[in-house]
Amino acid sequence: DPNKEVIPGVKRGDTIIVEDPTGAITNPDSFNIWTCWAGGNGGWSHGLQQLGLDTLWLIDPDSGLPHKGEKDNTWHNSLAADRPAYNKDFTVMTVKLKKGLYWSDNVEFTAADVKYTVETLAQNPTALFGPQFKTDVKSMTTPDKYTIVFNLSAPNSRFHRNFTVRWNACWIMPKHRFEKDLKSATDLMTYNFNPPLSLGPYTLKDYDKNGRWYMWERRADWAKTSINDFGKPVPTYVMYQLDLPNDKKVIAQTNHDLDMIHEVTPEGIISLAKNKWETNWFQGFPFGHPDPTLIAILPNNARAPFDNKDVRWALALSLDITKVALASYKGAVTLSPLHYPPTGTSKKYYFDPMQGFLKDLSIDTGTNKAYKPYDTTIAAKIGDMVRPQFGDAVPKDATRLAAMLGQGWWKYDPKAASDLLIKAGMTKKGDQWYKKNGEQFKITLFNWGTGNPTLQRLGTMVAELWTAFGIETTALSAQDNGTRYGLGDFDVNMGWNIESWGGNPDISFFADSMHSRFYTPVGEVHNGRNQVRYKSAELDNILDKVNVSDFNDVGKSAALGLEFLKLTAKDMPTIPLMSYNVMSSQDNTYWTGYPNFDKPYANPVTNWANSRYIFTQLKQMLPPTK
Amino acid sequence: MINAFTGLWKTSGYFRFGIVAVVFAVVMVVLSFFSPYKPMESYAVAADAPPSLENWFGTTSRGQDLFWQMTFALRNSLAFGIITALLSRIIAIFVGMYSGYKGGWFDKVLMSVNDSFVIMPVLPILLLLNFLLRDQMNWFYMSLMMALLGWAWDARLIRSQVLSLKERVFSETAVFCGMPTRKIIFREHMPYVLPVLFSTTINNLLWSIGMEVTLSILGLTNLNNPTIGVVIFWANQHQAMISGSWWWVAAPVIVTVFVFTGFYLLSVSINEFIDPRTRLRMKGGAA
Amino acid sequence: MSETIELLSVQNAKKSFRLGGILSNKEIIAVNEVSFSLFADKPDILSIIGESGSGKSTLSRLILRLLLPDSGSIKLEGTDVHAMKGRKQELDYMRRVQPIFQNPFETFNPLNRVDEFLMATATNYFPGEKPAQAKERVEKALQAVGLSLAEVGERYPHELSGGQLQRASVARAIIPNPKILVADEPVSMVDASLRMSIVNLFQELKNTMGTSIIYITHDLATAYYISDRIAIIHKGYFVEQGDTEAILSKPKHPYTKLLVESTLDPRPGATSLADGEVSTGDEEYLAVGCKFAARCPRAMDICRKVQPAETIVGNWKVRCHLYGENNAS
Amino acid sequence: MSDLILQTKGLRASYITHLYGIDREVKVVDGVDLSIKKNEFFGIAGESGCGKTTLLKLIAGFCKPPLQVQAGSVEFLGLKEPMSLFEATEAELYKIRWRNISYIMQGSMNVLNPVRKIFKSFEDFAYPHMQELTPAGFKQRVIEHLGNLRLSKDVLETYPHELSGGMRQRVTIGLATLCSPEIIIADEPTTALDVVVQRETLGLIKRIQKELANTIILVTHDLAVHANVSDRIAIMYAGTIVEEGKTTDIFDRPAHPYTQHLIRSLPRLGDKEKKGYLKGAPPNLADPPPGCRFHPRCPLAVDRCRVEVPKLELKKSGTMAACFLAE
Amino acid sequence: MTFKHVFNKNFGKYLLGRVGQTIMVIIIGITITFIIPRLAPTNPVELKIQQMMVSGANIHPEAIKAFREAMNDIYGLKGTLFEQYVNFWSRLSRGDLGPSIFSFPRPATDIIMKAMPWTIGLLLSTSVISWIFGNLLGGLAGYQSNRRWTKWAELAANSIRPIPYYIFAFILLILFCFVWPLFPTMGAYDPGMDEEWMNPVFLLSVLHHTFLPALSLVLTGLGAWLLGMRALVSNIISEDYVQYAEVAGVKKKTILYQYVMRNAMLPQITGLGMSLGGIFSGALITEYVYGIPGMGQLSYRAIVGFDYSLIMGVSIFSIVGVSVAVLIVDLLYPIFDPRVRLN
Ligand SMILES: Nc1ncnc2c1ncn2[C@@H]1O[C@H](COP(=O)(O)OP(=O)(O)OP(=O)(O)O)[C@@H](O)[C@H]1O
Ligand SMILES: Nc1ncnc2c1ncn2[C@@H]1O[C@H](COP(=O)(O)OP(=O)(O)OP(=O)(O)O)[C@@H](O)[C@H]1O
Ligand SMILES: [Mg+2]
Ligand SMILES: [Mg+2]
Repeated sequence: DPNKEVIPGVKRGDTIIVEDPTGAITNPDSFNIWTCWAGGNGGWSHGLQQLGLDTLWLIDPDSGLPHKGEKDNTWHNSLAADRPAYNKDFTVMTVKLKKGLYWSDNVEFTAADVKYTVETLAQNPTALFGPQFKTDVKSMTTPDKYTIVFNLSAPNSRFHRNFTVRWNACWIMPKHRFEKDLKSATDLMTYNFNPPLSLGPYTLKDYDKNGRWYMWERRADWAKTSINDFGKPVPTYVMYQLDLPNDKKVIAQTNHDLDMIHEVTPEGIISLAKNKWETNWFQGFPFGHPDPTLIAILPNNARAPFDNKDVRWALALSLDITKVALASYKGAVTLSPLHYPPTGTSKKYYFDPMQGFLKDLSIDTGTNKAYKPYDTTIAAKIGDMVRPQFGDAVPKDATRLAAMLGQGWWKYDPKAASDLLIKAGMTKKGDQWYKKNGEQFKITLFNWGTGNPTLQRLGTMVAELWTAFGIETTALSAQDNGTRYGLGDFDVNMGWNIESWGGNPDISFFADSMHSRFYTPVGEVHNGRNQVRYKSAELDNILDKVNVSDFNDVGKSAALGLEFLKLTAKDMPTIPLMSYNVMSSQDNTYWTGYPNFDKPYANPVTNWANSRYIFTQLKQMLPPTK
Repeated sequence: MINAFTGLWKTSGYFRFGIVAVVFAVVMVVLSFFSPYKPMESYAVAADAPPSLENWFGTTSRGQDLFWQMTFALRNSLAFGIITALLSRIIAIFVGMYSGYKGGWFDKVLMSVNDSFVIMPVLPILLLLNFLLRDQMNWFYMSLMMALLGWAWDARLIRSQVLSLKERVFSETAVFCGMPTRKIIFREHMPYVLPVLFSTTINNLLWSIGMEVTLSILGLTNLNNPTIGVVIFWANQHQAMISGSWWWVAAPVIVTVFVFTGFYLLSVSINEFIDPRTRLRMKGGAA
Repeated sequence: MSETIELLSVQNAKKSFRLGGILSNKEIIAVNEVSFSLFADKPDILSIIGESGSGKSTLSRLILRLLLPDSGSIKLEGTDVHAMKGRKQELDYMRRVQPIFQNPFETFNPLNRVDEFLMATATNYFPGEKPAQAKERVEKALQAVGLSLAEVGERYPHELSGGQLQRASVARAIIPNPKILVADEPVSMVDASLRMSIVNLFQELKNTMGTSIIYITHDLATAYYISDRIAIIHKGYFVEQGDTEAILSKPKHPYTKLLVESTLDPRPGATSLADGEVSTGDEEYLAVGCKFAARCPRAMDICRKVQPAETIVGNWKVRCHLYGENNAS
Repeated sequence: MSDLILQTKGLRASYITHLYGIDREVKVVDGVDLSIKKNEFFGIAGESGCGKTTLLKLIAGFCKPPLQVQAGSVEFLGLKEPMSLFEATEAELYKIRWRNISYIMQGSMNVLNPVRKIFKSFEDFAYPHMQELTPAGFKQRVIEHLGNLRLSKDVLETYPHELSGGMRQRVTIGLATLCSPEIIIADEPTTALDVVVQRETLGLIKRIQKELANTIILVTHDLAVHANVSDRIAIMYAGTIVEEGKTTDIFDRPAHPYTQHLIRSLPRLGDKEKKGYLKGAPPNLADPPPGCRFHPRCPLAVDRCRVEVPKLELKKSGTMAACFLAE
Repeated sequence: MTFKHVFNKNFGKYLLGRVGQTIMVIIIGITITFIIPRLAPTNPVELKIQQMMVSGANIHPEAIKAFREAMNDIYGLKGTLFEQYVNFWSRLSRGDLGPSIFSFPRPATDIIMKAMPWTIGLLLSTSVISWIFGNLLGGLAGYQSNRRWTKWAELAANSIRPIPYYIFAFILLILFCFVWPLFPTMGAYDPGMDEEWMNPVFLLSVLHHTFLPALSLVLTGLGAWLLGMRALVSNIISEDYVQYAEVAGVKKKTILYQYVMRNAMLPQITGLGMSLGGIFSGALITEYVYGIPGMGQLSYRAIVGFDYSLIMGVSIFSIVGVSVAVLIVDLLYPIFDPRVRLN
């Protein structure tokens, strides 16, 4: 019923209801996105970063939309008028800003806002980006209202990263408002920024004091924001719903009370997909959208025996990836043998070019000097396994299947894995493996928590497979896994380590943190980087080259990326598994036009900033009667 | 004993139901030792099959046969519950009976300790302890913890019974017979406390297994070891309730309800049987 | 008197209770200034008579160590009974003083067999002995009360008649050969014919075994029938004590007179039934002066103000202003 | 016959229990014929456990499992038509309860609800039968009645445990007499009382009976009580009436050996004569002896007593007795 | 019952002793909950940092260092356990539990106070309702134990009891929000309303939203009371005063309520007292399933996040709540049962 009121004065037919997967927000009154604790409290993606704030550039993780002033759909000059421009030695970055953009209180956005943001943050050591700006920015000048020049303290070809959003970046503060509310820059840490001032197409209309929903209303002057490059956002209202248990999401969407589900379990999607009015990224199997993030098995490279490449390879070859795929995503996976998510434009830049290398790649298993571990039949195998359930939705054509499920992965070869372990000095007694020192080889696997069923299932399956192989593995979903992971007190962690820009092949976004600069010995608390404690001179070398290459030189970026991928494929510091497939679901009753595999103009996940573009592409189905 | 059994069997429907449930539980537990599959082994059978002659309770999305998985789950949950119930019973009996009988400062001290346990918020403490013990956590430790948290209220109940028994003349007779305290407590008072003990045991069993299920649903137990809670946990992780695999939820729920309703009815009928008044009447006395 | 050895001596025993819980601070003295003795060389049946709530049970519980007196002393062969601590001393005490309770049906645990209590008594007081010897002791005690192990053995309390039970209870009490039996209303719950059988038994015990008996009752007729000495207790005070025959035939205290009058004569129409004010319970306890004054037909002013002291009148003790020093009529 | 108010004929009843396959039948009332007259103080005596309470329950028409009537009837003759209590419906019984027949249960110390004030008990028990009164009128009535029982009206606002045993007993008597019923059935109303209170209470009951000119059926094992209040008494032994007659007759010339024994064993002030007692235990009612139920303990028993059940017959002494030997 | 003597000497002494005991028990309880979380190898600050990493914030190592130091300061995580303990009590005496870590900088007390009305509203009402109905049904089942419906009621209550609560709650949700959509699926009141507890429209909305959670709590809670009452009643119906009332033809209803149940009430009242105290720790699963912002979720999140201040806050409420409830019930005993004496 489009005339039903969602909240007083807001009709259902004018509102798109969207899930924010963050979980209940514990500090619902705070819209201060710049403090550290905001990160843990999650008060970001309830519309604030999608609809309310803006920064210089956005990268779309998918193919993006055509828009004014750019030929690359994935790159959006948002507040900036052009791409970042560096001087020769990358010590100065100059940014031209767009004209005619206004805050929601009708104050114009200018270079002063950007300068103020950087300066304020630099004075707060516990602010996000604060320490970066303090160390990296020597000074700033604003030659005119629409230009800002960053003088950097050291050569840095990727400084613009701080203002480039794929998932998150430094958002710009409204100087006039902050100056009024903050007595000193350090007040920022307890400032609530409530109600938030918007630089995006929507303003906050109302929100739940318990942090369960946020209602945004389209600005009358939405054209004075950067969204104008794409067109008018269609829904008058956007409502974000938080903290819904999986089963409830399905019920709510079935009742047409929730238009966009960020994700549910594969089973949830399968039951939702039975409805005519429902769409997914893939219409039918494999449903989900592959995130530009990579799920991987993360062994502790600083702890024996995981410091041994052969052991890491053995762990990979003892996994029957088809079972992992089935247990987690019911087969709806996009596998990756590379240290890169198999999503966005990566097929073009990396996965196709790497096939030859992978097919030729050989390792020494001790008994076989040139063992070829790559297996291109995996997609077909998974296809055969799931076809009985999903029928024609699972294509028979090998290339199409590979595009869906991934071009290949490592062989399931317990024999080769055993050889590798023997090569590493281990022995098998009975059906259990024993380390060189005679101890039984046991692994405690830090698994995902209950909050993410699909991935928890994945970790459990990995543990089961290793146990079956003779390495007793306990999957542990303990609360302090993270802390122990941070301390280096772990065997193997399941998690994300690598995320890409999605639309852009540059690897600096994630790979930087694997630089040995950030290496911390076991027992010492890490500082948020290089948690797998990997150290490689070759890798450092590649990363140093990235740092002095032009970001806009995509060819160069991709070449360096390929070097990185070859190195990590051989050395296997982590065991990449697959992209994080987000089982999102959309209800077409009130709105249609959501992105999908055939129209991949945006990532359909609801919590990313780029999801703002979706609203410009929707079509209203049931407008309320006036 | 045998007479009592046949008598109960003939006259009490509750008892018959209870025995059937217990036999069912025992058979399940015994069968678990002969299971053709490892308890959590994935893809051992076809996934997502509804109940059929082949898979009595159906199969899970992970290709596990639910019938066989339930044999393990019931075994583990019962072992857990029974150990918890027994341990907490032992504490409750000692504290309740001695505290009630001895009285004085002994009683005061014990009851203060008892009250401290009574007021403890159980779930938070369990959660905390769970985090504390993390990978060392297994069902045995957990039943120890539950036992520690689950005796206090029952000890109070037992104590109040003993307090009134102490006032009865035969207790004084027992004193003047020269009986030592231990004997008075266990020989003279125990038969009266038995019914309370029995029903609190069943309650405690239910409570502890319920707690285990709650913790499991939150994913805080060892999820690689099947219990009733763990089976439900994995069903939830596969959204079985709304994805059509109803049997995945139904199997543990029906088995639990059946077994525990059986236990309860059994306890009701046996309790009536061991009630002093009933026993008196059976021996031919007017109660 | 000084020549004789005091077996039990109760001196100025006093025990008070709070009434009505938190909401009142009334206090009643259930046993007050009570003194009497039993003598080792002269076994005695001492009847303690009083109406309901007069403090009889409290007194017996004081003697049995089940209650601690507020003041005064209760000595058994010279030692204060309440100073006896520890299992050994307690057993030692109980070996000499044993109780017989009011209601035979409640004396034994209905769920356990009667002979268990008997055997437990034998084994606990004679720990070194073999089961056979204990059995013999039990048998002997049962014979003494006119029962046998064959009759009570392996039976539950409800399988025995009230009379049998009360006898078994007496048998149990005499197993350790106590010097004193404290019997608190031992026959009030049994009917007339059983009553006489128990009472006869007491007499026999005194005569054959030399056991002293404190016989607590409100039944003047049986007290008259068996006891040598009698003490009349009213609201905690012994108002009259001395020779049974003498006191009951010529009571001095008005309260004793009332008791004697109230005793029903089992001859049709022999007793005149009163229908006066109903006697109160605890209120009398709170009275100042003589507690009986309110009901006393001969009450004087002084009675309502001063508690009379115990005086010796003739050859027994009376606590009444009619006979006090200031009014020695 | 018009002066009769209540009559039982061949009353036979048992406690029948089925417990877990064990069936037990206790024959507590076995062939009792009683004819109770208007305005009569009728006593029933007998040792404990002989079935007195059970008989009273039957007379009061209160018969619920495990108690079962096997034969005979109880008829209330106070109405225009004789009314058989066992055949009457629940509603008919309800009508005569408390209005016509009231009952003072054994153990009156515990028959009052411990958490209910006395006045509430009066309301519960009697008010439904006195609907003609307004609530205020009813209260007035109760207060007057209590005055009659020598109880102050403060009693109404107390809880049972705040009263002494004697007062509680009076309250229960008050409860049973408020509606002035034709029959009051009293089961051991004075047993737990001490001598002083007992005398007062008996005096009260006697006075009430005179004032109301009604029938009281009083049960107690204490013959001394009967001696002082009852006009007629019946002696019960093991579920049967063994002797019945005028009180004076029974005390002066008991015909049945059991009665003789009872009378002889009564202690008296000023009487130190040695009293005998009956050997043996009362019979097990679940398995009563054949013939005369008293024969195992009877000093005079002959062979006939062991096989044949004696009938209750008028004897020379002027009482009815069930004994072959009495003349 | 007259209260004119309430403040006599004996009562004062009793009260003092009883209150003293309660305070001691509270202190022991709080101490235990203080110590347990601090025995864990992790602490809230590290957890917080992990959370930030996972949420994908791009945080410079310098920032993490500075953050760690700042937070340790705020949380009083410096010094030995004993120093922290002393510090804790001195802060508590000022009514200050410190800021909550996951809602920094909101004070823990603030957050608890916000969640409290929900929990109290939902749990208090359902506890009382299930207590009343459970006792009524139990009373009837015990008093008329051979009626067929009482047997069914008993059986139903018993079969609901072992159903894992999460499942039960969801079955209700599916039935009444989906199959037969009578109730809303989300939230504790209609969106857009303000939490004005005095506003009838708001209250109505709350009722509409909390009906199902309340129903689920009532249905699962009922069984235990029913069974308890039934057992008590079957003891009491053989008491003399009940028998006598039956002989006298006292109305069945009066007998049931005033004679039977009234006398069986005492232990049930204690039980109610206990469970009322227990409501302060909330009903986690209900709140989770039905999305109610109460103490259960709060305490769960507090524990999961090792949010010391909140854990302590929630525990203190719960411990004090139960103890005080028990104390009050103890003190009120003489009102429920005139026979009880306090000494
Ligand atoms: N434990 C107690 N607490 C409070 N008051 C008590 C206690 N025991 C006895 N009393 C009171 O003390 C007084 C004397 O009681 P006691 O039991 O000694 O009397 P009694 O002579 O044995 O009476 P009865 O003939 O009824 O057995 C009574 O008023 C009684 O209420
Ligand atoms: N509910 C019952 N179930 C089984 N047997 C019973 C029951 N009530 C009483 N009896 C038995 O019936 C017999 C008679 O009991 P009843 O109460 O009528 O005796 P009584 O003469 O009133 O005894 P008392 O003088 O003790 O009151 C006793 O032997 C008793 O054991
Ligand atoms: Mg007494
Ligand atoms: Mg009787």
